[in-house]
Amino acid sequence: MAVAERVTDLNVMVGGQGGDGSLTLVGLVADLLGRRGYHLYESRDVGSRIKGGCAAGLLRASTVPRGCLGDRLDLLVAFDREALERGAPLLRERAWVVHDSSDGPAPRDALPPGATVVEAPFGRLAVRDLRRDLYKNSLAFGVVARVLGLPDGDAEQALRRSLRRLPARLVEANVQALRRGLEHAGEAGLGEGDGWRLADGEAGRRLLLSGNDAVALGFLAAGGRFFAGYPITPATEILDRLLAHLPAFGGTAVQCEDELAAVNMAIGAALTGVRAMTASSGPGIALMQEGIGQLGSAEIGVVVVDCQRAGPSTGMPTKPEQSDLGMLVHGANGDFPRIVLAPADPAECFELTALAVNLAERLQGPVYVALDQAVAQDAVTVDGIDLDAVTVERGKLLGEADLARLGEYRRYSLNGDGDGISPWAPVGACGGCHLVTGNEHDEWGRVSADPGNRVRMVEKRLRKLDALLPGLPRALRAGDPDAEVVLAGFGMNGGVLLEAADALAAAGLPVQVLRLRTLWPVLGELAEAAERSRRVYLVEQNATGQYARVLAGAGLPAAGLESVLRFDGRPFRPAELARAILEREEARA
Amino acid sequence: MAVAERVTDLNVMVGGQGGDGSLTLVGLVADLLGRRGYHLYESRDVGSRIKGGCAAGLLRASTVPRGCLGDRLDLLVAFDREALERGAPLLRERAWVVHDSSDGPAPRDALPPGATVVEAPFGRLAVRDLRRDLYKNSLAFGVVARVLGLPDGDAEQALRRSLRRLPARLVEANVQALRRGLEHAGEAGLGEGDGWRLADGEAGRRLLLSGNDAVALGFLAAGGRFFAGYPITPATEILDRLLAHLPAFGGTAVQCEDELAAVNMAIGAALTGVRAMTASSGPGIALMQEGIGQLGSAEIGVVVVDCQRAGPSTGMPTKPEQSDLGMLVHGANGDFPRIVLAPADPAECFELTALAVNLAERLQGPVYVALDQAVAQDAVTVDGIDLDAVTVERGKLLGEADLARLGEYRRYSLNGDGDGISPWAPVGACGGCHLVTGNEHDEWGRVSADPGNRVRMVEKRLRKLDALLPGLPRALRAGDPDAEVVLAGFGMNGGVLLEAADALAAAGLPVQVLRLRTLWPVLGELAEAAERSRRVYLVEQNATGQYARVLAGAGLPAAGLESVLRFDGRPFRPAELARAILEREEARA
Amino acid sequence: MNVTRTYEPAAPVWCAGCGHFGVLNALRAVLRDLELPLHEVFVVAGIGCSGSIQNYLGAYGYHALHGRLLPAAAGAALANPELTVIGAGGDGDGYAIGAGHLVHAFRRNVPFTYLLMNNETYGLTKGQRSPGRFVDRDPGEGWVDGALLGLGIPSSTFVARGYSGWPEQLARLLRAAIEHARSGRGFAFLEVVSPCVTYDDTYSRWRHVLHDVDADPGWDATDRAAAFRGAVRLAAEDRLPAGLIFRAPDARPRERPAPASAPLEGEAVRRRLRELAGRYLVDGS
Amino acid sequence: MNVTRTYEPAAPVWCAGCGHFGVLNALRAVLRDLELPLHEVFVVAGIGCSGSIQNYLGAYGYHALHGRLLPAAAGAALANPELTVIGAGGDGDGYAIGAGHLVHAFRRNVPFTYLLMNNETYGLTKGQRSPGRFVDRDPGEGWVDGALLGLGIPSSTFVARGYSGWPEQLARLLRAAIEHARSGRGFAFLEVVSPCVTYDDTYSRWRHVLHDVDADPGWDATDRAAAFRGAVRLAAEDRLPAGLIFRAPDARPRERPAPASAPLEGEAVRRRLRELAGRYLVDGS
Ligand SMILES: Cc1ncc(C[n+]2csc(CCOP(=O)(O)OP(=O)(O)O)c2C)c(N)n1
Ligand SMILES: Cc1ncc(C[n+]2csc(CCOP(=O)(O)OP(=O)(O)O)c2C)c(N)n1
Ligand code: SF4
Ligand code: SF4
Ligand SMILES: [Mg+2]
Ligand SMILES: [Mg+2]
Repeated sequence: MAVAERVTDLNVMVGGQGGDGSLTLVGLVADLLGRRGYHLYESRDVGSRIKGGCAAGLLRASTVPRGCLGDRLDLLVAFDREALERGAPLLRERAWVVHDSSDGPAPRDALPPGATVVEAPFGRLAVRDLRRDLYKNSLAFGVVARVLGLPDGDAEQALRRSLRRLPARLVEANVQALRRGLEHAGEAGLGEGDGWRLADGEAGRRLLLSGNDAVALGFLAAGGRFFAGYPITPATEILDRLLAHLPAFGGTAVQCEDELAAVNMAIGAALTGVRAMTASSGPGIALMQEGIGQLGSAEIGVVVVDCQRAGPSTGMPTKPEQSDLGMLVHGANGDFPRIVLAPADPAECFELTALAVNLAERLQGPVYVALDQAVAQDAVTVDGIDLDAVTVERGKLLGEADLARLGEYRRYSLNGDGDGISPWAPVGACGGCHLVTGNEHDEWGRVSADPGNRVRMVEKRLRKLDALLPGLPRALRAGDPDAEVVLAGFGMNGGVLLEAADALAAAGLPVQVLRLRTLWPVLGELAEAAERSRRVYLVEQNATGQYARVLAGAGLPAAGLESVLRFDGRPFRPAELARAILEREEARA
Repeated sequence: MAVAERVTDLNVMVGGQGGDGSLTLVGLVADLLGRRGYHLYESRDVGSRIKGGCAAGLLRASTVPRGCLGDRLDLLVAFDREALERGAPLLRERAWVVHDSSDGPAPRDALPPGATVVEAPFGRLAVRDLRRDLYKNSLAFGVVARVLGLPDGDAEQALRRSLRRLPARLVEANVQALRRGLEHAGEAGLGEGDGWRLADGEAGRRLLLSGNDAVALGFLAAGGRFFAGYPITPATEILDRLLAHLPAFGGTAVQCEDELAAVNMAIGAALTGVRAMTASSGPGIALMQEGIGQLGSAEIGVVVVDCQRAGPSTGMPTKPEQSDLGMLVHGANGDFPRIVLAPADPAECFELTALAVNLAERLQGPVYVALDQAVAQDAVTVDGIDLDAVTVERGKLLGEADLARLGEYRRYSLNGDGDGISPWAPVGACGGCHLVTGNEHDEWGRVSADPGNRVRMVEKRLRKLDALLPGLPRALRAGDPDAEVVLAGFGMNGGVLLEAADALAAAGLPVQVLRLRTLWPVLGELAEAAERSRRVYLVEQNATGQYARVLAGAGLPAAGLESVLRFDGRPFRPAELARAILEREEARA
Repeated sequence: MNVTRTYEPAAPVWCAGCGHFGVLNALRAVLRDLELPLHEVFVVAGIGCSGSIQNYLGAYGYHALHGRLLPAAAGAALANPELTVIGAGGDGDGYAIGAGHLVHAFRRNVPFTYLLMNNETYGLTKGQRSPGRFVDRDPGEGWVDGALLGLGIPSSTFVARGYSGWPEQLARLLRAAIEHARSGRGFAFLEVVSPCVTYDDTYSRWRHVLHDVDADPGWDATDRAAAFRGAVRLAAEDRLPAGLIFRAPDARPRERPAPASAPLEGEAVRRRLRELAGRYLVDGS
Repeated sequence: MNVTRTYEPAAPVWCAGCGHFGVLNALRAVLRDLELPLHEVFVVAGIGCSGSIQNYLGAYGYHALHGRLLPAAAGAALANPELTVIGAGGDGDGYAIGAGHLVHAFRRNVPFTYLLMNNETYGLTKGQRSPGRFVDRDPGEGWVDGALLGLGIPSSTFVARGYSGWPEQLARLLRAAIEHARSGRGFAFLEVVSPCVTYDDTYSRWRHVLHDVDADPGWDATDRAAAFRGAVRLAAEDRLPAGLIFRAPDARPRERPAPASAPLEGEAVRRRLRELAGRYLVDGS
């Protein structure tokens, strides 16, 4: 066999048909490497169906944190021909390929000449010897453990951990399968301790969680106590988590009949002073537009999470995109203020969701947290979550004691601090009775179409954003601060930008990286960057450069800004992005 | 009494409490003047309630067509103090005021010194002598007819015409009230033939209709045969008219359970090859966003009329605004092509709706016709409607014979004429069986998430607009073509721009007028105008300059473009707009 | 009790004689009788002529989106079970655009009261027919009967119909509805026939259409199927039941969490958060 | 008959054993038996695992938005009454997000067939409970029974329930439903119990839950109230009726306009347009 190679950054793909367990196998590898201190980035490439269709699990494990998948695969486990074909172009020269040969051996010409291929009819063996197709994962895991160069015992422990909730009979059958797999590896010349030599990881107590997991945690940490949602890919996990966890915090989560009910239930709860949130994806957010306008008009603070997927309409439910931005920034009838935040990883999902809960009550209006399918569903290790950094800020909420001190209370008072933000009493507070309406209204909340009042109320509402500007999350910067080229983006492209910047620097093009975290209001960071640099590349996952349009609409001069767009449902790999930038720069040189 | 004055441009306001008949009285005056060949512009200033609240009818009657209300009132009929207060500031020096003195005489100091006031306790007289408050309108009409200088017989005829569907008893009671009114006028010194000397109007067989009436007609004329809607101010009349008239054309109109049903029923009908439309206002259009994305994704042609009202949310239902533009242009998730047309008067509502029906089938996607409350509900005389100008263009519709000639049929064929527009077969056509879906799909309409196919399909859809560009309605130009200042706008501001331009020219500031009719895609007319002029004032009825933002987003350089915004729920009067422009120009001088 | 000055309840904007006055009077009377502090009462209204009733009471009022008063009211009732939440809206609001939420309000049985003010028309948009029209209905259009619909949802617990022309019964039903909800038994649905004198003046007809089931000893309001049969039989004679149509005998008060009084921060919250975060530990169990 | 090559019906993407196969088989069989030309059949599907059934037939198929198949199908049926329109979707689609449209489909009684494939769960989004869950339902959540709901809408005309495990009855019911709709009598609702073997495998239970009313001589499917009572009684024993639950004896075929064959232009159209425009003439009548 090949001489043990030392690895520090591993990219693994396990592919097969949906429902046949590829994702489980990836989970086992993640568990093993996570415990060795590796930083993990786990992703899925699946279709919108439950069984069948090509489905792949992707894992990157590295000794330094990486916020995205890498460029090349080190190990491909292919349970069928389609998986092999999908993975092959990504293989690095000296990759390993573990192939299920039940339907014949892998055609070598599609694979890099330096690749090592281990063939085994996993599917056939599983059905023949173990009477169930699913055992092929445990079989294959045996081979994979040997490729990774891990002790057999570790592999068995990992398998037992992952199956701990199953009946003992099933666990033993799987362990038996694993052992068969190890044997098979041995027969193929891959003994225990052969395979790679894994570098040591970084010690640390890390969490492995998805953006959706983190959104749910952030909401709970910020005192969110009411959630209303409706299942939709890729936002469903937020509903699932909060249905499971809110009761322990004295809160309530409701699986509603639809998204209209969801946003309007959240409104009802928010009016009583309970911090409320809803979550969905493009189609559901489109349905919520009227309700979101109501948040703006009636001045009700609710957090709305949009886990964007490829559109338009039902689009490609399991694929990432950043193409709801026009709707988030400009959607719904009439003029009203709103905030759009864009986290790039689970740590930020936690942080920005918690912040959004505060901002919603401070703004008394809609605050979007805009994820994309990759940020929402990819699982990433984070170095713990900082509960201490979360504060509960309730803006101008009035308690009963505050109300008692007031001579009179007007819900939509104009003569506040000049910031347009009126103190608010939650429904139920003694002394705070008032009327809330999405019609134009006077200070008491009474419906009014008086032109003078109208102008004052519109201006009051729009002014509210100004007061919140200082607290909005600023862009993060990296790369070479003096570089003439800026690489900007947000969300799923966050990690890619950083790694592409390294690649570009290595290729002789130093770049500055600007990762935006507040998409609306426009904070001017890009305008500033554009002014100070030769060119800004704005990377977006959509077809029309929606965010570039938002920026131009907000007055960013188009000169010097160039869109780098992708909309095929796949994330950029760092090298791809770097290549695209280099090509453009060369074309201009 | 004052010496008979010759009038060619009359502005009348009749105000009282909602439901007390002010609008009827305006209708009588309109009828009389319309028959004398006057061009009419009728508007309402009412609240969103059925009875009570200040409600006024406004009429402009002029010997040349005017697309808006004038600057000053010539005649104010006030049934209560509030109406007097609202109308007084608009009165011209030598105006007439007919005042219901049931609650005391009009305070003269609020009125121009040159005004002539006729007082009569109409309300009290109506209740005392005629036992019904509503008769006060017929009473007042007697006085008004004398002010207009019209023969008493004409007034009586007009009254009888307007009441022709009522029982004879009621008609006679009203005629009696009119006669009492005439008597009263005589007692106040205003004899038959006194009052104004009306100039001759322009002969012509004109129609008096609202934008909504015209939308319904345009839809019918273009072969629209299915309409689905849900009542909402100010779009309801479109539903009402089509419920009444579609059956005679073999078509069907449905009053749906909600706007979601409306847009989706229209989709179902459109798929069968029936030309379909829906209509609503901001809140309903917000609800339809998901459906509109479906039109984009699945490539289904439906016309969507948005009669915009003041937002956000429920806002001010009876007040005009142009503040849904961000939603129309950027709303719904994902990227897809759409068209937004903006007619400015009933003639154009007819023409552009008919065009929209064609465009929807040619685009195979959503085509918005964006009215505003004023365009939708103000009734204006038009010089007939050109049925001959309406053609039925069905784009790439395939008949069964066409299908028979094809070897195979793929609904979303990519290898068409390169314009991205695939020939389409209506459901039911023999030989055209296919699948339609809002998920991403291949040429056959089968759901697909293949990255290569995805890119081709997105690009195909976006490309479709290019082919339609030549047929989109261009901006209309007026004023001084060489002027350095451009006054631009659309919709309800159409007529105002023209008249303000005259006023500006008279004040020494010649301007060019550019009235946009296609709002999306951006045709570049404004960019061109901006390039060739010193300054472009873009007049919009919203608070944030939504269309200016759309333009900037589409690359229009912000320099040289200045927004003139109004959002108090009232239309600009021409002189107000002229004044605003002059002030700005002076501030810069 | 705070004495802060709050908004002045407005004078109703309704046409003289509008049926909605009857609903308002009943609501005022019952709130007075129950001696509820106004700040604990939350009236969630729809959009329509009916949807201004919240302005006339002095309590907390929310003017929901058209058709969305039910989820808004449910959200408030779930968030703060201490509140007396009363939804009130029109038939367009509840039977047309809000029909889906009505189904689920019956199903979910969250305890609050819903007053559906049925004038058989869209008052505020000037008199279009509504799906709640019974008198002079167009057979080709069919109709929605909220009481039958409610009976058809197996988990419904309170279904009644009143008439704004019968104030005494109306107040009694409303009180029973509010008490049903306040006791935590569930969703109390009370349709009130409340004619629109301007667009569909049916006042003269209802006396003959409505059958007072409270006065009918043969009506068993504890039997869902019997109530349904009774209503179907009446409908065959162009009549409708008025009164307490059905109250589930097995409806029990149910404990619910009270998010409005849940702590937002503090040590206990911390502990739970840490425990939760711990489940994601890479080397955790 | 055109011989243009059109799309190849796909192989189902469902898990082996999925109840939806039973629905597909029944649909295929009935369409074959009725000898309907495929281009006159329009299958309007929802979003969900169920919502791929249109891909397997070779007819015209539309994948509607989630919850909106009913209005889309109604629009098509109203626009072209010659078509055989068959709606087919899941319980999430029909009982949750689409519940409002279901109420109005029953009410409006537009003639088309609706196959609600009830697997009591959200299959495609991975197994959340649906409001259509009967077996193992959470009493605190209540449930929606489409048949009871349909009976509760006075103008409904056809209410049935089949089971994908009883193919013979299912095909019979489906055929009756399609014929009810095709004859112009109205909206034919057929719920099919169609278990999800992956997320909520209830197959073993249904035999005991379902009561075959077609085989029950005591079941009068022409009597709305009796059918309701029968269903309520069964529910009390944790059972549900299967078979033809109710068919309105007085449902008559109704003439409807056919917009799809209305002329778009021509002299007659002109004349009508001119007449209509004439009504707006300033000096007209
Ligand atoms: C989404 C939306 N669609 C339509 C409307 C317009 N609208 C206002 S009130 C109303 C219906 C009023 O009828 P109903 O609910 O019966 O109340 P009523 O006025 O009869 O008391 C409608 C359709 C709206 N405000 N919002
Ligand atoms: C507006 C909207 N909300 C949510 C979704 C996500 N979604 C897709 S399928 C589905 C439900 C599937 O359940 P069901 O209708 O019962 O069909 P099944 O998969 O069980 O056959 C949901 C909620 C969506 N596509 N659109
Ligand atoms: S229009 Fe009808 S419902 Fe509205 S206030 Fe008047 S009478 Fe009442
Ligand atoms: S998940 Fe359930 S409903 Fe979906 S295909 Fe599989 S068995 Fe059928
Ligand atoms: Mg009503
Ligand atoms: Mg289901």
